[in-house]
Amino acid sequence: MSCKELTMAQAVNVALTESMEMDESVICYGLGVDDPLRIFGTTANLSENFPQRVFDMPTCENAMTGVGIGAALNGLKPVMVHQRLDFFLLAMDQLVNAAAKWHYMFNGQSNVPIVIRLMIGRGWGQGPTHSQNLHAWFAHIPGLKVVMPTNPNDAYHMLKQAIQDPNPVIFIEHRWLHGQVGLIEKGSHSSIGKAKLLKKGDDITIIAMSYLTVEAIRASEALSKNSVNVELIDLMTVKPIDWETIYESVEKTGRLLVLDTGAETGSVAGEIVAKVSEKCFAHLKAAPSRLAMPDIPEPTSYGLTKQFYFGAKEIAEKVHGMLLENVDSSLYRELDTEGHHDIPGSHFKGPF
Amino acid sequence: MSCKELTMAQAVNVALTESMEMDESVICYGLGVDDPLRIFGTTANLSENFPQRVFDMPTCENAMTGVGIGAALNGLKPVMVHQRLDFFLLAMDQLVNAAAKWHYMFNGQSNVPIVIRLMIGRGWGQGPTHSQNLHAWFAHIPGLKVVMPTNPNDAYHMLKQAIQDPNPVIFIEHRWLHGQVGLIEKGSHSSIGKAKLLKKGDDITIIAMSYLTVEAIRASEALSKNSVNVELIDLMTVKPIDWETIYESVEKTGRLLVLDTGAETGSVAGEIVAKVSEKCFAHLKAAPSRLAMPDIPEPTSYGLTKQFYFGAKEIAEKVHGMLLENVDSSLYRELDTEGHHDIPGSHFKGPF
Amino acid sequence: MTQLLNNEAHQLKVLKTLYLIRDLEEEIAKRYPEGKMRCPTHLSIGQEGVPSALAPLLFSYDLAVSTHRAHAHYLAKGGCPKAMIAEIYGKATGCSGGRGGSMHLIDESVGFKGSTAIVGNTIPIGVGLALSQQIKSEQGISVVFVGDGALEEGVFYESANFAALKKLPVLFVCENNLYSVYSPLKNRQPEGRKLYKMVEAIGIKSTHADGNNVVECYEILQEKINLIRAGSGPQFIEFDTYRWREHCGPNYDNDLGYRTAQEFDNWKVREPIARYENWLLENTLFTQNHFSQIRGQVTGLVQESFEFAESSPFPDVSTVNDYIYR
Amino acid sequence: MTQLLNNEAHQLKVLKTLYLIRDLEEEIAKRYPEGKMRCPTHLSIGQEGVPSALAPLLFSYDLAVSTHRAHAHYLAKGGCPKAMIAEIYGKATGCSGGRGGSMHLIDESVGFKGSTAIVGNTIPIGVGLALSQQIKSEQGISVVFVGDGALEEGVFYESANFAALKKLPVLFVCENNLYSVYSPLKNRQPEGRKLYKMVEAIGIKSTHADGNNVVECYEILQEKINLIRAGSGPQFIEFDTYRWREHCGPNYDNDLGYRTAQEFDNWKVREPIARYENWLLENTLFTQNHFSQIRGQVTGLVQESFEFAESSPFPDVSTVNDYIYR
Ligand SMILES: Cc1ncc(C[n+]2csc(CCOP(=O)(O)OP(=O)(O)O)c2C)c(N)n1
Ligand SMILES: Cc1ncc(C[n+]2csc(CCOP(=O)(O)OP(=O)(O)O)c2C)c(N)n1
Ligand SMILES: [Mg+2]
Ligand SMILES: [Mg+2]
Repeated sequence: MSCKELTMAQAVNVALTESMEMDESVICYGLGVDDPLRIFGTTANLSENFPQRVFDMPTCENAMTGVGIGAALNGLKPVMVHQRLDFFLLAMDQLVNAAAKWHYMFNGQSNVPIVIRLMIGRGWGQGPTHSQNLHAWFAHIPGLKVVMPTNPNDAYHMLKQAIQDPNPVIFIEHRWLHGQVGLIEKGSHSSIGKAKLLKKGDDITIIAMSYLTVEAIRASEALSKNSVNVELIDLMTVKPIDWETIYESVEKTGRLLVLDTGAETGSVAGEIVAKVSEKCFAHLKAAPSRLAMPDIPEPTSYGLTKQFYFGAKEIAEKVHGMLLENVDSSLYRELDTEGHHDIPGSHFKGPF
Repeated sequence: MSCKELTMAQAVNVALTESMEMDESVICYGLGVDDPLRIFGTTANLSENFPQRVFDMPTCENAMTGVGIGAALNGLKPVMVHQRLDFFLLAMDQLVNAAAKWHYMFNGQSNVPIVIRLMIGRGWGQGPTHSQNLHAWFAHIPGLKVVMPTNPNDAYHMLKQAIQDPNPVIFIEHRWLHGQVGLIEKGSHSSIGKAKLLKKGDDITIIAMSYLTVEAIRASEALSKNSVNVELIDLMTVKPIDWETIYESVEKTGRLLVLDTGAETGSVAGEIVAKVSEKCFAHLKAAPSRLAMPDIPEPTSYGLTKQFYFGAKEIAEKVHGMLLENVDSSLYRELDTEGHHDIPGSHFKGPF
Repeated sequence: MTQLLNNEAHQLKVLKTLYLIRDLEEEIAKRYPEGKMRCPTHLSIGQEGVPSALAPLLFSYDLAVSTHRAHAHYLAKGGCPKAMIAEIYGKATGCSGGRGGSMHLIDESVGFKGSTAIVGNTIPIGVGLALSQQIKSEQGISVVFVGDGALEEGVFYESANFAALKKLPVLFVCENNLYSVYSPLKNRQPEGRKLYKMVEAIGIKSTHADGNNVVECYEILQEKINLIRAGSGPQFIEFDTYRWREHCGPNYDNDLGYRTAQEFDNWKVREPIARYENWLLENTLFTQNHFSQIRGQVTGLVQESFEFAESSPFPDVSTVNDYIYR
Repeated sequence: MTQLLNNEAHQLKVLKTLYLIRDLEEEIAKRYPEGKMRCPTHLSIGQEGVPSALAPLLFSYDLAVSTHRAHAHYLAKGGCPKAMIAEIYGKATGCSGGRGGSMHLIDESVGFKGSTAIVGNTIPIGVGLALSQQIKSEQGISVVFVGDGALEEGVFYESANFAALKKLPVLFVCENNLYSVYSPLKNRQPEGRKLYKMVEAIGIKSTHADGNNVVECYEILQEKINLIRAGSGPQFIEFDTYRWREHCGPNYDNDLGYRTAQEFDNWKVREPIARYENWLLENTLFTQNHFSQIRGQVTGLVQESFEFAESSPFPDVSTVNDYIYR
């Protein structure tokens, strides 16, 4: 099975299956884990293969988070899943007041190895209460780790690591990535907390996360045709952040653009811009910048979301503007995706 | 009663009383609003004067937030209070998925004029689950306003404004400020969303909030003896932020230090550093900086918190270092508070 | 003997509501694959009985909140069908201006105060509406629509406790359709537990009825609503009912195997509309002729609603910033 | 007739636990004004009955979680008194290394898995412990200590539902002391509702006992624990009891007027320790001599605990970064 092409949803499924095979302390639960759709396919076959350790739950996110914490305290490794991050807002007490602090406040005597899988997304009428990208919240809490992989291979490896990690890990999957196909490379992989240099370049550092990495790759390719050499970093872990990799890159390029799937104010992108400005000020050749979602609840209407999201084109234009000033509006027209703006473009195989 | 000296707790009480007198749609509830201690005195006499509109509640923070939202939707103006911010984590679904979005997602047809008073603090063994300063969370959510007043007069006016504000307002009171005394000036007051220039200066802009403003004032005074002229801004509202006032100051001073009572990563201070770096880059003479709480759950022990908090001395030393390089360790010794580190110093009348 | 027998206006209102919910939703189901209604949509086909029985019993000063599956509740409360369909199409003329979609409906003019998409989210909000009615001495009551799944959320328990404590004028209408998405009750709740008995023990007067028997629904709703209006505090009614189509979307999904064809068929024969028509016929209150005439009117309204939605403009992109704050 | 009559070891264990809780806490109350125990501290004086009756019935492989008012539970489960007092002093030798304080106690060596300060926070965690015991086929049970106030949190309801659904080996020990801080039950819960009856309706076998009658507590706890060990699922017991001192801190606070002197006195005469001593005397199981001897031992332990705490060092400031992650 090494070097097989899988979708990210399949990669998550393989990671879960292998983790449960290898380690009988792993349990997996959440609304719909054993239903016909199996959480976008990510929990396929689990309830058949591990009937004692995979279960559906009542609709009570707060208690079930605490149940996972308790199970973790007595030696299990729970993987809980929510089909939308938004539902998990009911469980902030358990996450923040218990899971995140347990190891610290009890002086290292016990720990909470729980993984919470959260789906984020955008578009197709998800609207204000089904499309929130609140990773910045989790990143603000001492004691949590927060992971946002971009491709099937990273998702596979990072989920396996997350499950074996002795700390609570928030594992965030963008639904526009579930259908993305890629090779799974068995063997070693960089660990949680390491960012990945995807493309070397001298002109500007772009830091992306999750689905925006896909858009940033397209933007970088288009930019290179206009002789702009982007250094592209996939953040992968938003807590703790891999500052070394970021500083090193910005010290070389002197320019920074950070992309974020969440609302701009108080975003992880803001944290990166702040920290880089504090630590690499002398190396900055120009003002650092970010592209994030506007500070607006996501509206449902196809009409209202038309210019709501940004993608490769906006990224390329932004970078072009940061380096070369005037951007001809036709320059990056090729990056416009065909068809509907509220689903992943044709370059990209994704479900809604 | 104009120009009377009051503690901040009294000022809050007067604001509540006047609001309830003036506007019979105002209601006030929360655990302990009518108990013998009256929320550090802030709800004194309310249940006697307005028995129908002031009530205790069961211990169920999530539902009671929703109850307030519903009451607000039908014309009341609820003021809910929690003796610790930490308890309010149980109600994030109601706050974020309902209150913050209601006006937007229903196209402006209805709105949620609710005020949530949250106590924050530090020290005296409050420990990991009774001392969290999570204003950065609220500031990240579109649709919320977040207010953190520093002195009795501002608390008085801003609470009255918050109650009349048609939007959900998070009103954050630092317990080390409740005992602070000051004059209440009736009449007009700057509105929510405006920062306040407390002290003019040319060398550096310090932006502080809540209790840290008190420390920053002391630091600024000490710094001026060493010919460092601080321009000090009390942020007062952390969402929406008064960017104009900040930009104007930084464009003049070219230097920035932001203070935050919350954990550094993902802090409001980070947002300010980021935005200033983006927008005022050309004016910055040196790297912007912030002083915030470490990314650590607050430990309970008197021993462990000894160097945990920063105050006037650390602020002064930081600023001195940013401007004049070497700091002689004796220079700001006067700013060391006498007595215990885990209670407000002797310069300052505050309860725990 | 039911009061409905003597109330022709109510008989008609119930019938019209049944037809309207059914036909409007069937039309949604038919057109949904066209890809113009681009938002998650939960249909109430098969569950028309309870909201229709309720329709004539509420005044516009009564308030209501609902869930992700709100179409029927919105319509029963008197919400505008055109504005609802336009909302599902994401149009500027939608009841939420396109911002909310199918799961976020509102019609302030008739007291439908909003539906939201987080399970349990509107439960305390409805209780808060009732609190405001009590504090302001208003005459109305508040209705909270909930599903059997939503009852598992702690916020229901907290809200019920508060409503009972304060004796608030609130009616909980629980449509127990046996499923939460694909999860049967046995995956989620202790065996043999009766929801309404549990709620009774929390402190709210509770009862139970066949949600597909419209006349029984009407009777029990009327009795309980009268009690609430008389000031005797909150009431909870659990109605057994069944959703015919998939949890979210326009299709049938019995092929997925999470429920049996037999279960489905048993419920389908107990379908609320035909049963109610039969009752009207048996009691010689209406004739087949009446039925076709009324249904014809409803068909017209349905067509009009879709035409309205299709021909309405999308909201202007530039308005996306509006209404973050008031 | 109670089993306790024939179990001398258990009689002794109960008595020692009663003395230990009472005397250790009285010493805390005495010394608290010195200002060296710098953290919010909730005493159980007056409420020693239930935890003491439970003490001999649990094994160290049984697990337990508790609340802000956890001293008695920690001690009854076998937690180290020295480490507890050192914790309240914020010392490095404290059971949580000074990081947690009075409200965050732990003793992993005896299965006391932790107490936390957010009301209701540990309830689902205790249920999760029981889930892990079931999944791992471990022999122990889990005990969840809760107050009457904590029962108002939705998370209790959710946790109870799940425990009942999965038939988990969990015992809910509810100490109903009539107050949540200064709020009497009537401010918070519908009149006339019995907590244990409500919990029964949620789906958990429930019962009720006089928490100040140690022998009755023992009897009922033993019976229910045996049932849980035999695999019959969760149990809930509501115990009536009363806190003598203020909610948080060392003082008496009846002067504040939130409860009457008469109520207080009525409870004080029903005090658990003297009543238990009387029972032992009446049944000629122990003599006054025994009592003084045992109490003497306890007094020694109490003094030792405070000496240990006072003489222990604070944790090193440089360790403040430790244990954020493992
Ligand atoms: C807090 C939360 N958890 C999960 C979901 C996903 N979800 C949407 S509808 C639904 C089913 C709810 O069941 P029920 O209350 O019985 O309503 P029904 O769909 O049967 O009408 C679920 C679990 C959600 N929207 N919100
Ligand atoms: C979520 C939350 N809300 C409020 C508080 C404040 N608080 C601390 S203890 C307590 C009383 C709880 O009452 P009960 O459960 O009966 O326990 P008791 O103090 O009587 O032992 C309250 C309300 C808290 N710690 N957490
Ligand atoms: Mg259902
Ligand atoms: Mg109590």
